[in-house]
Amino acid sequence: MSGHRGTEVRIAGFGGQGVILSGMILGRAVSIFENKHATLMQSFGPEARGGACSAQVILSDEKILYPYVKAPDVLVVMSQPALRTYLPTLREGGKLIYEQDLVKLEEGDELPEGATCYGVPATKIAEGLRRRIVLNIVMVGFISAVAPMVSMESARKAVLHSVPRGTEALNGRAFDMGYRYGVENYGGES
Amino acid sequence: MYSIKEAVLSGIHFIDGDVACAEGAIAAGCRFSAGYPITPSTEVVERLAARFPMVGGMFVQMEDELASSIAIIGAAWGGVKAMTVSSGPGISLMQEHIGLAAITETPTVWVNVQRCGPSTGLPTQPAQGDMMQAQWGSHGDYPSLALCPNSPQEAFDLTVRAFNLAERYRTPVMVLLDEAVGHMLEKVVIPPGDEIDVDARHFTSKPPKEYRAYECAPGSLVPDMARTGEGYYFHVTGLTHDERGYPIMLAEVQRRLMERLMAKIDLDDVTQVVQSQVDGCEVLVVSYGITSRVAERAILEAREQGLRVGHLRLLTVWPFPEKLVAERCTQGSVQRVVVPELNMGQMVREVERVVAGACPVTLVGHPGGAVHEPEVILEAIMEVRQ
Amino acid sequence: MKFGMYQGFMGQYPDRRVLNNDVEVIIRPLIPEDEDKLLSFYRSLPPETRLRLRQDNTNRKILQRFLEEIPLGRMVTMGAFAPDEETLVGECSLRIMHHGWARHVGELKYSLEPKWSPTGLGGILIMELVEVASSQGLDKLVYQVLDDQVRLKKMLQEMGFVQEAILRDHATDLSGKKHDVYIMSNYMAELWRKMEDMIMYQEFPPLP
Amino acid sequence: MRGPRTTQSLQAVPVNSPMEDWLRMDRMPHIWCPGCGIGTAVNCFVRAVELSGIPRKKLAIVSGIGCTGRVAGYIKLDSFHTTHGRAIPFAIGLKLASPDLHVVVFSGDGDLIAIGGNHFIHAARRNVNITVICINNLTYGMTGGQVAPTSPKHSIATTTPYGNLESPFNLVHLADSSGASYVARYTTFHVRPLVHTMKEALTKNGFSFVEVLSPCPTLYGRRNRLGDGLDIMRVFKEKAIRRDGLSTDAAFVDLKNGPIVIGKFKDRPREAFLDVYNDAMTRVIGKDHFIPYGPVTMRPPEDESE
Repeated sequence: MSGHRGTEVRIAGFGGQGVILSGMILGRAVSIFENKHATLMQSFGPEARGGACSAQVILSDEKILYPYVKAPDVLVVMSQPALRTYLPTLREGGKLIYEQDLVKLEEGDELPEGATCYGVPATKIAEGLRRRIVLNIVMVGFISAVAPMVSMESARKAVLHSVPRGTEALNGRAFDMGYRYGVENYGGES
Repeated sequence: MYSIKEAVLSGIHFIDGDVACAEGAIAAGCRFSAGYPITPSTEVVERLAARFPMVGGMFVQMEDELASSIAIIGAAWGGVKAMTVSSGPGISLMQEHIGLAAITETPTVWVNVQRCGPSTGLPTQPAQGDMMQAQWGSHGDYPSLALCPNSPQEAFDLTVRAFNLAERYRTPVMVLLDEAVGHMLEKVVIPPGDEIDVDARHFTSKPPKEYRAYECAPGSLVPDMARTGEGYYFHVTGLTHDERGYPIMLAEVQRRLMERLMAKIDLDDVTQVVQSQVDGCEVLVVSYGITSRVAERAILEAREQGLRVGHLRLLTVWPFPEKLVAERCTQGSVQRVVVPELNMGQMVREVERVVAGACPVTLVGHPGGAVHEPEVILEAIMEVRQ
Repeated sequence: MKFGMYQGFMGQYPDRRVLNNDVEVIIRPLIPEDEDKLLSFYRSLPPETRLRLRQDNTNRKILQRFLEEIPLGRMVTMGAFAPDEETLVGECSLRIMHHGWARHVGELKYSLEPKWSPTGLGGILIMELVEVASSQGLDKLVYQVLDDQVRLKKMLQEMGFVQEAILRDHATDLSGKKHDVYIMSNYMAELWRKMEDMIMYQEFPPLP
Repeated sequence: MRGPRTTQSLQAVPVNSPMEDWLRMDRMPHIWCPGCGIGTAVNCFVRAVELSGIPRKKLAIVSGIGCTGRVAGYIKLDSFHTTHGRAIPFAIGLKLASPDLHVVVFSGDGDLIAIGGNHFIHAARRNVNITVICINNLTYGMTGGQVAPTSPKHSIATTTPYGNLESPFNLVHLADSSGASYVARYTTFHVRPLVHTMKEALTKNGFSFVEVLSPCPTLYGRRNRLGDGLDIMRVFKEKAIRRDGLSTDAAFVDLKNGPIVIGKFKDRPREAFLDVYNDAMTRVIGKDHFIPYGPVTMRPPEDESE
């Protein structure tokens, strides 16, 4: 059942890292600023307790029928347990994006065939801006550079649209720095 | 004076079904809600609590669902459009007052964001286990109206429609979301306020001396309401009552009342079914709510494999659109009807009843807690080839 | 850069920004050596803009005293230069008390050549200093707006400032006319708490 | 229903306009037994309404289920006969949707305090702007004399044939400690102070509560050797002591040995629900965004079509 699937993205990490907000920003970028389709399902219940948190985002040109992520095309992890849980689900040829100070790829972490991985020191970049809370926004900027699913402009607009009034400038900066890190280290893909 | 149109959150949004439902209520003119928090419906009342003070409305968190469900009936008689929201056990507690709203003919909207049951069940997971409860939950006979959205956009649209039907027929109307639709974020386009059709309440134009609370105009089965506080001195009771609204303990009065209540809803007006490639299909899928999206994926796949598959997606689930379903299911080409639902077989009974043996009906049931794998529905569709 | 207060963020500058009219400007913090550039900037301002200055910076003596605040660590001034990197077209300054009961508070003000005001440059400069202020650990920023600066007030509100007080007839402009002064405040810690709340709420929904 | 039907007790207190004006005469005779105190309480209520100066059409009455629950059906006002125990939350919805309306809940002790007890304490806690009149006859009358949460200890009921083992609620203490603005108790013997008290309660701003001790000779009096209606009225007369302002935890009711403490126990200014709401929202949300809550703003959706 390969058709009608769209791009599946799973973003996972600890609660409080802004995982869901990142997913909402991607969803907004696609559905509001590019007028295409996106769904976001968040994991509720016991699995959302104990610190684990995960967002399932599907982006598509057509209406999305099945809103759950089974084999992500893009897997974004911000914690070691998240890597352990979701790496086996990454699709062949998919992209693994990880926060390189929080997540270590170890021996035995087998990537599916054709998969590529992208590390970013998002926490350090956020700390450079003196607001650790913008970690997830740095990640969104980085994702936009290395796994572009929407235009950089739409993603940036969605960031500014999603954060509290008065924090736009610093969040915009956080996005830019994540994006720039992606372009400078991985050449970008746009 | 404050205008209803300014309250509408027009624009393009990326919000979940619960929030969309709350915005639909506001757009439809709802200005009072009472509720008691319960997962997965809580976001609806949280949204209303934040938004109502900005549009001249009020949300009150009552002490329980019993209080919430009757406070909205009181508010409706106070002249305001009102709704309550709950899930699972909370909806079970509200059943008595759905009956009260039905017999007193009080326009009210009841949002049920379904979760897994019975009892506490799986609070944070989807199910469609309250379908029969939506029809038969309160004791006695009464006309049931229930709408079933499959996306946040439809959660908005159908909530507006629920309020309109409630006013048109003076009856409780239920909006049956489920956890998946309630917690799914998706694009919702809210049109400008003046492009949304909103039914106003039908108040009587008669002077108090000529007004009888439950007397209908010729040709109508829905009586006009009187405004409280304007000298009509009307009486409203949950007891069987006559045209004056007075309790009368006679079988004859009960018969008159019930015949009118059961007949007052115009089936053609309330029925909404989305039909896709139904003419001449070999297999017909009948579905509703979140399951209809998953089923659609299976249907597309089956069509790619060369099967002619039709889809009836029920937006109105109660009253069951029996005429239309019967007509489509019994057209000669249909060899099998497939009914996927997130329960162990509820609406399939209605389908079986109206198909009446004309062709086999296959239930693709699911105990809830997740949605179907599309493959399972595909398999049931493809069985016709074997 | 030798000034302690500048150290944390100088690395980011000079920075280029594209304005609403597609013109690029260069922004960087100003230092006492920029005195001549500042002086000609203030002197180039039209009289109606100059009327609004809290002090007469077209006077070199006054300007020098103003600039002395920078090495003392009591002020950060952000300047915007035209693409020639020489002509100053706007500046915005952040004053910090460091001592006393308002040591967690900073005060902002900016001046701009009028022809640049529709370009969004004012907002860029203010936001730049809001960031500096947050990196310096300030909790609150204030901005004193005159009653007829309607657009400025609106812009500040969009950046998270709220009106906190009105001081009646509190300002006399250089022409002698009295103005009400609005104290606009930005509780920066609050703003970020909002973002934290937003994230926590999304990721730790209430238990069923 | 039980016993010969009569409107006799409805004439106990003279009313300015004829009682027929206030009753739905097409619904007479009523269902209450001879010697029952509910009719007297209704009569007092009508008199209190006349004295209160509240325009009649701006007064709505809500009842639950039970003997007293039928009151709404007999009084010619906008009247609502709701489900068992839920008169108070219905009244809250009605009041909040139509704040210019005076809303009175008139119901019995079983309805308001047993099945509806939770709503009672929460309404008092919120100090929501309604008046609650509780006819307390110490038993379930409509269903045939079962034990109530107000039945005295050791009293005999059909479901406690060996005597009630539980202690009853002291209703005025319950209302007081939950936060009601106004709390009083009288009996159906004390018609004049009862009229005055009901009148006062109707015009109070927050949650006002009047308990009316009332005889149920048919199902409570005879079974508990208190005699018929007249005998119970004699008990009310002889054992009652008036103690205005007494702390409600000392306001006992003991029909056998006395005393039956009556009076106005609480009359305190306390911000009522609706008054707090507009003030607080104006402050928190701000004048620019908050739309004051009230009858004018609540109606536009309907008014638009006119």
